[in-house]
Amino acid sequence: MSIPIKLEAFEGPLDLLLHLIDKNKINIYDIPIALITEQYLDYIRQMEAKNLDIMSEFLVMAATLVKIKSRMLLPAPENEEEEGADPRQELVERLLEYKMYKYAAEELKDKQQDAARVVFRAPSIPKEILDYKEEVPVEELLDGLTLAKLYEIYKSIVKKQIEKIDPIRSKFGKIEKEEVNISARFVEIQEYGLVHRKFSFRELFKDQHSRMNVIVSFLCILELIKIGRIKIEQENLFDDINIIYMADDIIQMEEAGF
Amino acid sequence: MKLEHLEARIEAILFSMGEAVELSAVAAAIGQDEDTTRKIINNMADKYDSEDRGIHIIQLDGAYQLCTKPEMYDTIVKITHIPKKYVLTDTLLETLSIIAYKQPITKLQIEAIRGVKSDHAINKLIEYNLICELGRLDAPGRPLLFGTTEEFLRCFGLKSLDALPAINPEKLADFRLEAEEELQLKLEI
Amino acid sequence: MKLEHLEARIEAILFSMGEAVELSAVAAAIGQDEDTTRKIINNMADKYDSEDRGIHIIQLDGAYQLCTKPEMYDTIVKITHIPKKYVLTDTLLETLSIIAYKQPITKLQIEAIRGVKSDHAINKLIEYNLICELGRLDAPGRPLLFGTTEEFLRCFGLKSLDALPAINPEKLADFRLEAEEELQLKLEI
Repeated sequence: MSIPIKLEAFEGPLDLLLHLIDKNKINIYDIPIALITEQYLDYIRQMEAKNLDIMSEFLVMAATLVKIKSRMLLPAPENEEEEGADPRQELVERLLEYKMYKYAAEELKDKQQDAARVVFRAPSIPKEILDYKEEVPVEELLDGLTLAKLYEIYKSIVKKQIEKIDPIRSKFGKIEKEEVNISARFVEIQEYGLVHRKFSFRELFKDQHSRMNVIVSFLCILELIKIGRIKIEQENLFDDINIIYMADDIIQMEEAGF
Repeated sequence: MKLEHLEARIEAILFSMGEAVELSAVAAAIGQDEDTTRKIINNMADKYDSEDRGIHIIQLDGAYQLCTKPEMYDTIVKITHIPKKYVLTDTLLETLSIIAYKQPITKLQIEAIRGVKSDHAINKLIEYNLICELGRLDAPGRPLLFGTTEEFLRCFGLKSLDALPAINPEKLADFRLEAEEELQLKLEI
Repeated sequence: MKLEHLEARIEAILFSMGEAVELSAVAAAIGQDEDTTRKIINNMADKYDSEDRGIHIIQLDGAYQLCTKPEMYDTIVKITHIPKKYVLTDTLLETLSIIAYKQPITKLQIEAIRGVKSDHAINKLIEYNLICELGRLDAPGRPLLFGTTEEFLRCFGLKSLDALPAINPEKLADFRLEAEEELQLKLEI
C-alpha cells in the first residue's frame, strides 16, 4: 500500500508513527506492531535518501518496531512473574508524551494568533537620561562573599577538572602533524648525491623514517631519474637499490619542472 | 501623594519605557511599596478597560507593559504597516512547547522527546528571542539548559508560565480510559 | 459608531505610531471627516489633562502626537536610574575564583579549567573592576594575562595576594617541584 503524503510533512519518526496509528484508527495502547511496521517500512522505502541524518532517525524507529515485533513473536518465558512486560510499553510512553506536546503546540499556535493583534511601542526615554551610566558598587557585588567561600568554589572547580580527565585517553601520546617540504627534500637528496656519488636508497633515511618522508623522498628519486640526473642499479633481487648521482650541480624543483 | 498623581506617574513610566517594567521598579520609582503599587496598577487596569481607551496594561510574569487592545488591530493596520510577526513552523512550535512545559531542559532531552535532532529549531527560537539559555546542567559535559523568555509570554499573550494552556484534561482522561479498557482486555485473556 | 469607540481608536493609533500623525491620516483611519476628527481629538485632549493621566496629546503643525506630560520628567529619570541589585552569578564567581587563585592567568587557561568559553564572564568581571589585565604572556599570540584588582583586595581586606588562602599545600609543593625542574632544564641547555 502507498501513503500519499510527502515525507517532509512529518516532524520525525514519532510523528510518522502517530500518523499511521491515526490513519488505521487504532488505539495507541494497542498498536498492531506487524501492520504498522509494514506501513512504516513502506514509507521509508519511498523516502528520498537525501538527508542521511533524517533518514537514520526514521531507520532507528523502524528497527525499534521490528525489534518489538520479533519480541512479540517469541513465546513469553513461562515463569514470567512480572505481568504486563509488554514490549510495546516504552514506545507507547514515548508516543503519548510526544502526542501531548504536539497537542500543546497547536494550542500555543492559537494563542499566538490572538496575541499578535496587539501593538507595542518602542521606548522613548530621552537620550540624556539613558546615557547616564551608573558605577557598579563593588562592595555590594561581593556582599556575602567571603574568601573561604571563594576558595570552596575554586576547590570544587579543581576537583571537577581532575575528575574530568579520562584515565585512558589522557595516557595517549601526542599526535603531531609533520611537515615535509618536497622542494627542500629535492635539493637535500641532490646535495647528498653530490658528496657521496653512489649510495643506497636506505641511506637516505638514516635519521628520518616517517612514512611521509619516505614517500616524498621516493617521489624525488623518481623525478631525478626521469630528468636523467641519477640512475639506479640493483645487482640481485631484494638487494639494496644503489643510486648513482651523475650531475655536477644541483637544480631547484622549479627548474626541473617538477 | 494623591492616588491620581501616582496613577499618572505609572502611566508615564509604562508609556516612556515601552518595554515591560518590573513591579519592583515601578514601586521604587513612585516611592510606594509593591503591594500598594500592585493595587494601583490593578485599579488603572480597570480604567483602561473602559471603551474610550485604545490601550491597556498587560502583565508579564510580574512586570507590566502598555499595549494596544487586540480589537484595535484593524484600525492600526489601516494607518500603518504592522510588521508581520514571524510565522512559527510546526517544527518550531513543537520544540517551543516542549521547552515551555519542561523548562529548564537540555537539547538532548528535547531531542529524546521529539525523536529528531533539534539544533536548528533551538537556534531559530533563540534568534527569535523566544527561548534563552538558563545556565548549565551540573552533569557530564555541562549541557546548556533552555527556558522561555519574556518575549515568549508576550508573543503568546500569557501572563506567566502558569497561564500556559493546560494540556486538554478531556483528552488526557480519554487516554486514561483507553488504557484501563486495555488492561481489562489483558486480564480477560 | 459610538464616540467612545472612535476615541479608543485614535488613542491606539497615536500610541502605536509613536511619532506625530497628520490629522488627515487619523481621519481616514477612523473613517470620519477631518472636522469631526479634530473635534474628537480636542475632546480627548481635555480628558488627558485630568490629573490621573501621565500622557497627553500635543499638536504639532496639524499633526498629533502622544507624549508624557512635562511634569513626569523626574519620575522617568527615577525609573531609568533605579539602583540595580548587583550580584555575582555562579559563572562569574567560578571565573573569579580561578583568576584569584591562579593569577596571572590567560583566558585560554581559564577556559581549560572551566571547560567552557569564558569571554562574557571575563568581560563582566573587568566591567565590575574585580579583575584587570596584567600584561601579556610571552608566548605565541602574546595572550593577555588577567589578575585581581586592588579593589578586589580592598574588599576582602587583603594586604596582598599572599594573604589568599593557600591552595592545597601538597599541590603547591608539586607545582614548585615542577617549576624547579623546568628551571634546571633551562639552565642545562
